[in-house]
Amino acid sequence: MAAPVTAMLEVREVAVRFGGVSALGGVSFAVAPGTVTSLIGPNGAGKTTAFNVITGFQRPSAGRVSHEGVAITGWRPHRIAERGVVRTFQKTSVFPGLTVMDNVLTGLHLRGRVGVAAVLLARRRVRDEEQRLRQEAERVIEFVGLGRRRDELASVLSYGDQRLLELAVALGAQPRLLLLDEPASGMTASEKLAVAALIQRIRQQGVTVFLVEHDMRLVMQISDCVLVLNYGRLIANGSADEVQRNPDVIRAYLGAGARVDA
Amino acid sequence: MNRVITSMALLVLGLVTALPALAQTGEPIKIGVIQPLSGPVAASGNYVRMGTEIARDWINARGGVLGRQVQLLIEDNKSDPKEAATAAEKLIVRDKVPVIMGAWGSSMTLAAMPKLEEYGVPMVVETSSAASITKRGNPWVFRISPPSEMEALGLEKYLKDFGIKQADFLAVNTDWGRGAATAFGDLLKRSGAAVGATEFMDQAATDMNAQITKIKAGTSDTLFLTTGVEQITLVLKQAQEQRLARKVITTGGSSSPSQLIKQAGPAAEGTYHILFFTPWFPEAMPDGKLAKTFVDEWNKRGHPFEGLTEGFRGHDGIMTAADAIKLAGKPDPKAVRDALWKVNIMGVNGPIRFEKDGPAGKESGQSKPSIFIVQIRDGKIALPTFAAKK
Amino acid sequence: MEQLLQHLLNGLLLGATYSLLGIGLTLVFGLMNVVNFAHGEFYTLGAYAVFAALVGASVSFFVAIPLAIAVGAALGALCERVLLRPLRDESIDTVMLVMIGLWIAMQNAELLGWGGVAKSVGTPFSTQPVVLGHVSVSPLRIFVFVVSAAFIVGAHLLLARTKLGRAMRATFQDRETAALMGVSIERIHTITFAFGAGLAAAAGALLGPVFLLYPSMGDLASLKAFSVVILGGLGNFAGAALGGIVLGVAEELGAGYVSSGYRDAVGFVIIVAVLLLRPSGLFARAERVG
Amino acid sequence: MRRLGLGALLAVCATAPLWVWNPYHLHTLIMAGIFAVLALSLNLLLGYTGQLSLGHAAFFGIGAYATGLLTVKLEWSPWIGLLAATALPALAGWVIGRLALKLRGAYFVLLTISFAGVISLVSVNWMDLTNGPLGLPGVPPVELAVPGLPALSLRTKGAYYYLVLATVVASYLFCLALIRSRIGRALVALRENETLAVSVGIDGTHYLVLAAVISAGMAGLGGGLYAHYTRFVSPEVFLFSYTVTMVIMVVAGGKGTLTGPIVGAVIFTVLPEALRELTSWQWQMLLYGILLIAVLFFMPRGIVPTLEARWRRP
Repeated sequence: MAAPVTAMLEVREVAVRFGGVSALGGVSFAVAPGTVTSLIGPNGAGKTTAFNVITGFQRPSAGRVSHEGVAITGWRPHRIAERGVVRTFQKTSVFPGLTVMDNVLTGLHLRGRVGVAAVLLARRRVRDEEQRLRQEAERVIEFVGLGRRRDELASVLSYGDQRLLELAVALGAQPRLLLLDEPASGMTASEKLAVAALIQRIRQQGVTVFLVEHDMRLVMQISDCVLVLNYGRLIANGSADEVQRNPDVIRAYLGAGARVDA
Repeated sequence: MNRVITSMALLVLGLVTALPALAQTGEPIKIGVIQPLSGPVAASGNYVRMGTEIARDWINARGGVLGRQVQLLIEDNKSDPKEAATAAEKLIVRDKVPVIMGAWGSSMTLAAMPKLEEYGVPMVVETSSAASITKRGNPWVFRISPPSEMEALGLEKYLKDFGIKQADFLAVNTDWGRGAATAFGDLLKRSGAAVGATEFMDQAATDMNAQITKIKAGTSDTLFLTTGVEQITLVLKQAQEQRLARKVITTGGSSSPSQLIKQAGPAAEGTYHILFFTPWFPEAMPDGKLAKTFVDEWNKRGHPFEGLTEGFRGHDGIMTAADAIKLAGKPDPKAVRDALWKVNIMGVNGPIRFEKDGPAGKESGQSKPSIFIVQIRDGKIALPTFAAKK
Repeated sequence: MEQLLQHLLNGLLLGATYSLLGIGLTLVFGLMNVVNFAHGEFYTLGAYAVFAALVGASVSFFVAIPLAIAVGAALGALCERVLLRPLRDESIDTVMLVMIGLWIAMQNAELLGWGGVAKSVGTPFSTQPVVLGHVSVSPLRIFVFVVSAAFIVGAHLLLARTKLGRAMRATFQDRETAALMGVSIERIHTITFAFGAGLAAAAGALLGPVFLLYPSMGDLASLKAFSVVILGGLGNFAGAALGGIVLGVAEELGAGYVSSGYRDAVGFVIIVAVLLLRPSGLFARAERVG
Repeated sequence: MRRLGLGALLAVCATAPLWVWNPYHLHTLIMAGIFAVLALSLNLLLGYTGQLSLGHAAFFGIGAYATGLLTVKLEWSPWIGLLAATALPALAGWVIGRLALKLRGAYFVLLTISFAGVISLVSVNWMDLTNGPLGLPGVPPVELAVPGLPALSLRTKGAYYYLVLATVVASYLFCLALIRSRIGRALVALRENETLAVSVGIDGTHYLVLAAVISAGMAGLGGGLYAHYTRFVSPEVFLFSYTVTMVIMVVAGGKGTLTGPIVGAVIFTVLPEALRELTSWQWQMLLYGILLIAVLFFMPRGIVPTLEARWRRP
């Protein structure tokens, strides 16, 4: 399938091999701007590896990745983040020793400009920028609904709140493409609903969302497009309905001992 | 936790109450002493300290100086120059000593010297051998030990007897070792002998096999060895293992041949040692009677015999300082400095008299010590056959 | 050629003792994540224990060595119980500083106990060198080499062949899993530290008679042990054993053919090079860094 | 209240030479100040990026030698010397930072130890440059030349105390501003969770190298101040014990805080001197070792954070 000319993200023939083991075997797909796209597949299908390649944490053995037409293959992660491609992690990943506020301020790193020279000499500029960043952080915290936890240490937050904080940190980096690695895993049903709503609101702000998720109900509810990986290969690509009816997908999940319980 | 604090407090209290016991009746005259009492060269520093204590007791037994008892304030420089400077400052400022004796190693002495100039307090330097100590224009420094050049000159008259054609050097990688290698090397070149390999070893090194193997590959007939007695022991043992056939001459005067015989055994056989004191035959010293009494006193106190070749310096240094105070008539640093120029006494080593050294107008004092050579023969210390003749 | 052979022999003899020093340190680091700055002090302890046994109890030299090892291991176990166990959950640098404190305290306790004057230990071996062709070596050093090698092989067998060794290796690989499988982590830690301290004491007991005994002798031993451990890879037993030999030979050749003043620099330069080119150590198999 | 306390503290520090009549005690304070700069510098790496440098004495020593060589051999102004004492170690810090990019934890520790070892041996053996073990005597005192006024020599202890105090205050304020800016947050983020930090656009390499450069530069400045104070530089400035002292000050004082290292520096400079007065030399170091262990046992997070927590609790 030909990718749209204005693809937010285009992955072409990407392969990753660890020693003799192939984790991704020449995968191609595209993510259209303004959509919510999900990447699903049984455990070990290569979903997280795909995320790692896109965000620069894993160098692909072959293939290319481009973001809005610019090749970003092999770039270091922080440069990819600078382009507005920001991710979260499968295992909860926050700055445990910092408060919620400082976590988000750290996420806002790219929105600041001051360097060592400014810290030494242009104290006023530093103060103004700091004020601006705090306001923005405040907004992000309210957006994810952690307003009341603002001054608490990340390490003492509940699991659900930590996952929200993770989202807030990522949103701080002003993504245009946000990659979420299992954002709802381990959450209660009501928490999952909140996350689904949050993802919708993020999309409404013009951010393209690309997520890996195991909860099929959530995936089917929010996705415009679903990609299915199995054994490092893309086996299906289409709308939620199309994918659910795809016999290959059903076989992959049944074969892997799971059910498509949409 | 509470118990820890209580015991700490008790400890502190005990020490504080013990302090006044040190203070003596009357107004004792204080002399500061800076020595390495801990760290790698602690053994030597402690021997020097023992020597200073003998001098103090003798002076006090004779009624002290200017009718007052002499009190030594002994500070540890931990074999570290920074500590030497700190100790000098403490002695001068807190204890108000009119004169200091120290600080064993050249780098320690050099580090303490700016403090002498800053506060105007003289120091008798008892061991350090770096030439620069008296060449830097510090008029508060009075040295009774020989710089390496002077030591080399002392060897000159025996050069023919040794019959050196080519010599190697193995020295500790410090100011002292490097200075000695240069000084003796220059002497040899001046007198027509060649210099082969010059090797260095780290102060803490214990395995010198590499250096010995390298020296063995050359064709020299003599090895000059400059380092502390511990490393000399190791070098001699390891040289024996490798069958290094060389005439060995140790320089610097702190080789303590008695300890070598004890610890290196047959490996020390035949080696020559340049010394500033020969406690085996005190009668051969310039003032035989004094030397004999000193050796007897040392033994009486149960100090190790091998420490004598270091310990005498402590005695001579304190005697010099005390004599200067006596000549000055008061324990005032400037008066003592001026009086040091007039000192003319007999130490264990020999006559102590200062001559001017260094840039004009800011000269330091340098005494010209006597230099002796001994040989280890048949497990005993002997005068070399050629020296005995002379 | 003759010179080269002698250098290589010197390096080999020296290197075996470096290996012995290194494996104790690398085990403690690998299993317990403790950077043991007091390692050299157990070396000193071993040396003085031999001296005390020979002079004080006038036992035979061959009895004194196992005695010294026992003393080192016992004190090591005590240190682990008193100092390290309560700090299990503290950061690695807090623990490291405690070990620095122990290092300072032990060294100065030794200074207080034995005085600063170097002591030498007599041995039943002849001081006449054994001459093999163009090279020569003292019988004592041959004895030290053989015993060191035996200790290294013994330690290897203990790790590889015994139940205790399996438990230790399991702990090294994954502490949590090992604990789940019924390994008592606390016991393994105590044994490991005692084992490391015992090996250091063994090195001290063997090398004390070769060199001299003085309170700060452990500093140099620590330095060499650290070099060996880095060279072989942190926590890598075989690496440490080989690393010791490599360091010994490299130092010897460096001092012999480059400059004796830079002798100790050889070790540092190798470390820097290894860290930059192969941070997992010279002898590690290529591993995927996850 | 906090402001008042700070003001009082500054007033006490600023007037110290007036009421500390004993120059020996003033000397102890100057050394505490120099070590405060060193501890602040080490803390920047250890406390904020979480990387432990055990080669900090190398930066300290390079700083001391930089100004020592320039002022003694080329007779340049000590001010230029102090500038070089900051710049040259900073350059060395950059090199180490670049080299150590991928090294973390114990490997970083070992790299820094080895670096310091090599530098130390070079200082002993490169006779032509450094004078080897003889050291560089005659480092000139710092002179304060205000145009139109006669040059004021900072040779006296009181004057030098103010130079050191000013450096400590400046270093503290610089660290404070740095830590509270986005740069400081980036450093902490790298310590707390490097992967996450990188994923939100923090250039790990850049900030770790930056921290190494600043830290090394500050340590070098401390070395420069030390050289002009003792007026003598020798290879002993590279001694491992200096590094150990710095680490003790930072960790015992409280790493990752700004007052901790300063408190640690004062305590662990004054403590050995106090022990010197209280006990015989044999017991000093033994007690020092035991006290260090005790502090770490009862206050593993450091003196300042522990006391702060205790202050807040009742």
